[in-house]
Amino acid sequence: MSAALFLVIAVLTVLGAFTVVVARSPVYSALGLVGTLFFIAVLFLGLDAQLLGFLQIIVYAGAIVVLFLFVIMLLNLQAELETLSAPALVAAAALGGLALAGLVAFGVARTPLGVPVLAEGFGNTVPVAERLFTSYLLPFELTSVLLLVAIIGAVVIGKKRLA
Amino acid sequence: MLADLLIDVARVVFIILLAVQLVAFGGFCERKISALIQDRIGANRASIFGFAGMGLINTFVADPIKWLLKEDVRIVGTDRLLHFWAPVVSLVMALVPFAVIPFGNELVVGDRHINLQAAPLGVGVLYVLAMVSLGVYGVVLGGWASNNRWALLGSVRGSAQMISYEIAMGLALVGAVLVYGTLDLQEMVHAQGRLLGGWLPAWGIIYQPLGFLLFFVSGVAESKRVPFDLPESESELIAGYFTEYSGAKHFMFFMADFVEVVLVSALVTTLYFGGWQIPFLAPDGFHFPGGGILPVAPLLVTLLGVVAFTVKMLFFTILQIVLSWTLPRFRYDQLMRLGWKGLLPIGLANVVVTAGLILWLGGHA
Amino acid sequence: MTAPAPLAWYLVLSAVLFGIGVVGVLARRNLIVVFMAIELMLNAVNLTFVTFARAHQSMDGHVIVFFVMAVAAAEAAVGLAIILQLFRARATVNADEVTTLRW
Amino acid sequence: MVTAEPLLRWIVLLPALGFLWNATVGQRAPRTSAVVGPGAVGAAFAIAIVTVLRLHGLEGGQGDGPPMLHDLVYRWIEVGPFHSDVAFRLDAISAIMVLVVTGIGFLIHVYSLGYMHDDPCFARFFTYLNLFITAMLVLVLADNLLLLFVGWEGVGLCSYLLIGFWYEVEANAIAGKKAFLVNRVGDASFVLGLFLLVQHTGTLDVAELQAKAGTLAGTMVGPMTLATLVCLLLFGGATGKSAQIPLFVWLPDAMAGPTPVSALIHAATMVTAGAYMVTRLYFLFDLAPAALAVIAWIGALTALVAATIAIAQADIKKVLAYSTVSQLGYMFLGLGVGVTGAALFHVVTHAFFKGLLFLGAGSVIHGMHGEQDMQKMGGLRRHMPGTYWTMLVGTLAISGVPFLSGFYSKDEIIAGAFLGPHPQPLLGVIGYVVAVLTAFYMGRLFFLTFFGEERFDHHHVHPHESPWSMLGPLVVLAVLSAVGGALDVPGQVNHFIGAHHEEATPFGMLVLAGALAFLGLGAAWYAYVREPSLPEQAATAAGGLYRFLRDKWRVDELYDAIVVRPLFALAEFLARIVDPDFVDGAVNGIADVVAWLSSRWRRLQTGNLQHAALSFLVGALVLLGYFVVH
Repeated sequence: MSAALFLVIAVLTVLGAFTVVVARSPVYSALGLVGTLFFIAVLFLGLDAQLLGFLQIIVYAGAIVVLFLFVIMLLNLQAELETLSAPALVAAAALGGLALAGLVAFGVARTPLGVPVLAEGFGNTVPVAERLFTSYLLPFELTSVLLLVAIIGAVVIGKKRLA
Repeated sequence: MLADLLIDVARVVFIILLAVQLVAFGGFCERKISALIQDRIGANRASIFGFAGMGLINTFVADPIKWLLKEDVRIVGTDRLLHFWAPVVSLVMALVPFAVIPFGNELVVGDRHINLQAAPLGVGVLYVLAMVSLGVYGVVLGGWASNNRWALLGSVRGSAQMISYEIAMGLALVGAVLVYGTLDLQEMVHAQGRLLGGWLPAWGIIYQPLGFLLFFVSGVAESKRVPFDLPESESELIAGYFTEYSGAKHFMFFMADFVEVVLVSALVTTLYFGGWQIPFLAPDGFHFPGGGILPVAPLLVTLLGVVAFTVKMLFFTILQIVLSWTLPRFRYDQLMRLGWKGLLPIGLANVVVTAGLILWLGGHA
Repeated sequence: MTAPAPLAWYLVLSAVLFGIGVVGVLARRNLIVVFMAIELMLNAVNLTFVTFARAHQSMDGHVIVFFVMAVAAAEAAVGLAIILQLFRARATVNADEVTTLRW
Repeated sequence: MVTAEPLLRWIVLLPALGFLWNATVGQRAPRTSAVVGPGAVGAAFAIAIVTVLRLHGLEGGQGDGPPMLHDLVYRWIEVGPFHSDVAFRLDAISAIMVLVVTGIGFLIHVYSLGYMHDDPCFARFFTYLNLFITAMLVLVLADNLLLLFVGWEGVGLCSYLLIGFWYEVEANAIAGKKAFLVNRVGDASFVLGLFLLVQHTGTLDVAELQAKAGTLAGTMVGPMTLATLVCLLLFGGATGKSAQIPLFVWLPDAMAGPTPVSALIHAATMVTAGAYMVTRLYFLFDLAPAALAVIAWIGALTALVAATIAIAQADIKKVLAYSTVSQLGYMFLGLGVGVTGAALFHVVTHAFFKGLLFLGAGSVIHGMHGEQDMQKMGGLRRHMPGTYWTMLVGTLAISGVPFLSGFYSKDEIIAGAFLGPHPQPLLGVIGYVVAVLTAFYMGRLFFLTFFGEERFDHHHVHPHESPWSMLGPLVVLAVLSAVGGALDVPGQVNHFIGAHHEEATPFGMLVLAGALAFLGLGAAWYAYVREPSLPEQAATAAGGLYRFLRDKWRVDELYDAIVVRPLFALAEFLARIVDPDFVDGAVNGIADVVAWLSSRWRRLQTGNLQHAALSFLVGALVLLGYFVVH
């Protein structure tokens, strides 16, 4: 991905992320999140991660955020007058977030990372699947168990008013 | 350089136009077929210099003009921004998947090899799924932005329905992917060009009959038309998530649904009915099982493929229209039960059986 | 500007996204938005994984991202169910109105 | 020469599977236990025969050592240079033991079918029995001492379970606990021995130990060599499991309550574990003559003490129990004087005739509706002829009547005391004395039970012969007891150990032994059949001695005074003084401090999610800062 294109997408991504945090209406937050996720997917494509790029859209944008929207609508949440927590906390958060990002950026700046030439098919379905079903088979199977547990948990928790 | 660019543009324009024209033609068919079913004549009044074309003028000319020129009613309390963008998202997300649909074989003009597919993408199937899943946002936002409880209920229904049937659709696709061993739609079509036993075209329907049914049913559900039109069922929710829409925006929503119908037809054709393949037609002409050979010019072969693809797509579009005018609407619990307790387990079983068979037979089809 | 973007840029972007996510988690009252901010952080980390996978030419990073997605899906399902239940019980989704677990 | 033989694991696995079946399915369907329980052990016996035949078919090559079958199941523990496998070995010694354990075990299972027929906990009994056999087989077949110890402890656990099988009767539960605790003392000693071995040789593998044993003899620990110390500690374990002085007190109690069948399984199999272990490690004991002397002395004294006690007991099973202790003493005497083959030979023959006697006694008790007091029996030979004849064979065999099995094995041991590699003539004399005593108390048991007038209450007791499932094993064991002397056990064992071939027992000694057997039996016949009033008079005349013997040398009382009471006093002290004041004080003090601190710190816990998240952030920043700075 060319540097110019990257910068454009990066700006859009950050804009989306800001929307999540700043928007008064949770629906707009969710839309900001979708935007961010979509552009991160584009970045994935730029990093030769084709499979993950599309999975990102299918799983995150297509399912998870829809779930968020669904709940927002179910609860009929409207735009809020007071979106932020106590001012002290907000200040601490802003400071902390800034410090965190700054530290990481500082650390990254000192770590040289080359852009190596890649083997044919990097990031395609086949190599990811090969890793997934050999070295990571056990975690993969455990993930399915986790998802099953999560489904059951969500149904049980969400079903009726708890006693 | 310029030629390449022009070819790219031509490919994109062609497939979009193909889709849109099919939508219009589908609209015509819908009006005529519904009339046939309900024992009436159907659209036949609009005419240009006395030419009505059995109502073709109605659907191709009069309807769009009327729709686009109607007043765009603005309701107090709506979210202007989202109210506008929702139908756009719906329509765009219905149209963009066509980019990876192969509508013909490689076209050879001079020393140029032109792949008749707007965007040759290695992970085409995933791309389609991704775009279809983004289509939900149009429905969700449209209903929410309308500030109307019917609309909101419609979008809640719509989002739940679309997510539910995306899962069945994805599972059906997994079966097809297993059979072809690729995510590339053009490769899938190529794989269907063989003959089984010398006479039977190796179309996906042979390998994945159940997968085809699953995909077709969930595809129809995805397009939110009768009998799956709960998000917009007029007897319950006025018009569901586009209750508060009129004019061009309403037209976009309406069209998005119909584009989805065409999209399902295109995908079914590509995945299960050989895409642009014509039985026994090899690049150098027809090879009949009996041994007869009918040579055809290569250019003509490719063009025949495009025609075949269009005809197949049209067939499935009409099939869907007939379906929706034949079947009554589901109840909401029935809809959910069909999705989660019917299609999902069948889809899982289909994947397991397919994978097992492939493993047993030792390789892809 | 047609040269490819250095990989470090991606990392910086992910740090920024993560920072924004942190602020969202800490500063917003609405629990659903807090949740979204958490997703933001997860995605920021995913971006670093993919970047390092690119840098080290290893598929492992991709696989980890795959797992993160699965876990995030599970987490969203359960988390939203909890929020739903909270709303039923307290008619609120504000973080600072739910402080029963204190001294 | 080592040959791989994957069948070996099945000898152990089959009873283990039987155990699992009986413990689960059997609880619901006890009838299946009747098939699975004995069947599993029977099948193990069959496999044991097959493998032993294969072992027999192997030729021991020159310099390769004697033939041996080996089955490595999996590597169990690996810590640094130390490793231990789950692996089984079948050589001449373990072959004998495997056949005895599975064979006798199978007969006991069959016998139990009849004996336990009406018990409500039928399946549970077979569960324990199968587990017992499993553990015993692990012990016998183990190719390293750690695995052997697993079997060793497993056997201990099962003995606890079996002795306390009818735990509703408190005496049984107490007897079980006693057996368990007394064995713990021995086990502690055994474990210490193992620790020393690991510390100095770095291995517990029998084959590797054999190679490295020499180094132990050279190292001095205080007044003795390391080999002596290790051997004494290991032998300490053996005294527990094999009921030798000073830890023999549990075995007779184990007979007091529960079934003679479970009692028997101790007598015929478990108690031989100690003797087996010493044989297995004889290459080690050979390096420690001092330890061998101790073993010989303890064996002989145990034999003598137990025999004297047996004379004065009225309970038929207690007589047999002390007899067991006494015969085990013989075995250790044999080991101590260096005639290992003879000792193991005695293990085998003893398993035959003691099994026979116990089962016979069980049959008698069964027929007498649970009566165990010989004073209340008499004249039973008319009522239970099958039991009578088989018991007769057993009695003659254990007494050492010529040409029956006990005669050969016992005489080889006594002869070994005079002529063996480490001769102890004085102990040989004791051996002869014990032989007379043995014949006498066995004669007493036999005549009191089957001859004389019928002293039982005819209104309540109707003696009857036992069913065939009980008589069958009796007959088989009777035949084995009679002809078991023909087995060439010493030859096999000596060949394996590579020991000096023992001298043939001098003819004079044989005659003497035979005569002593008849002397003892004759005396018993005279005292209990011919002149039934004589024992009464003798008991009155030597009142103090009689009571001393009847009370089992008052060993239990002695232990009570020197071990149990001081321990109780210490516990009392700890419970009254140390625990409430010091321990509780410390615990409560810490708790108070924590509680006070918590009362301050809990202000931090606001219950607000985001405050908690903020503390995350602070932690993350600190960590990140650390990493970035470094």
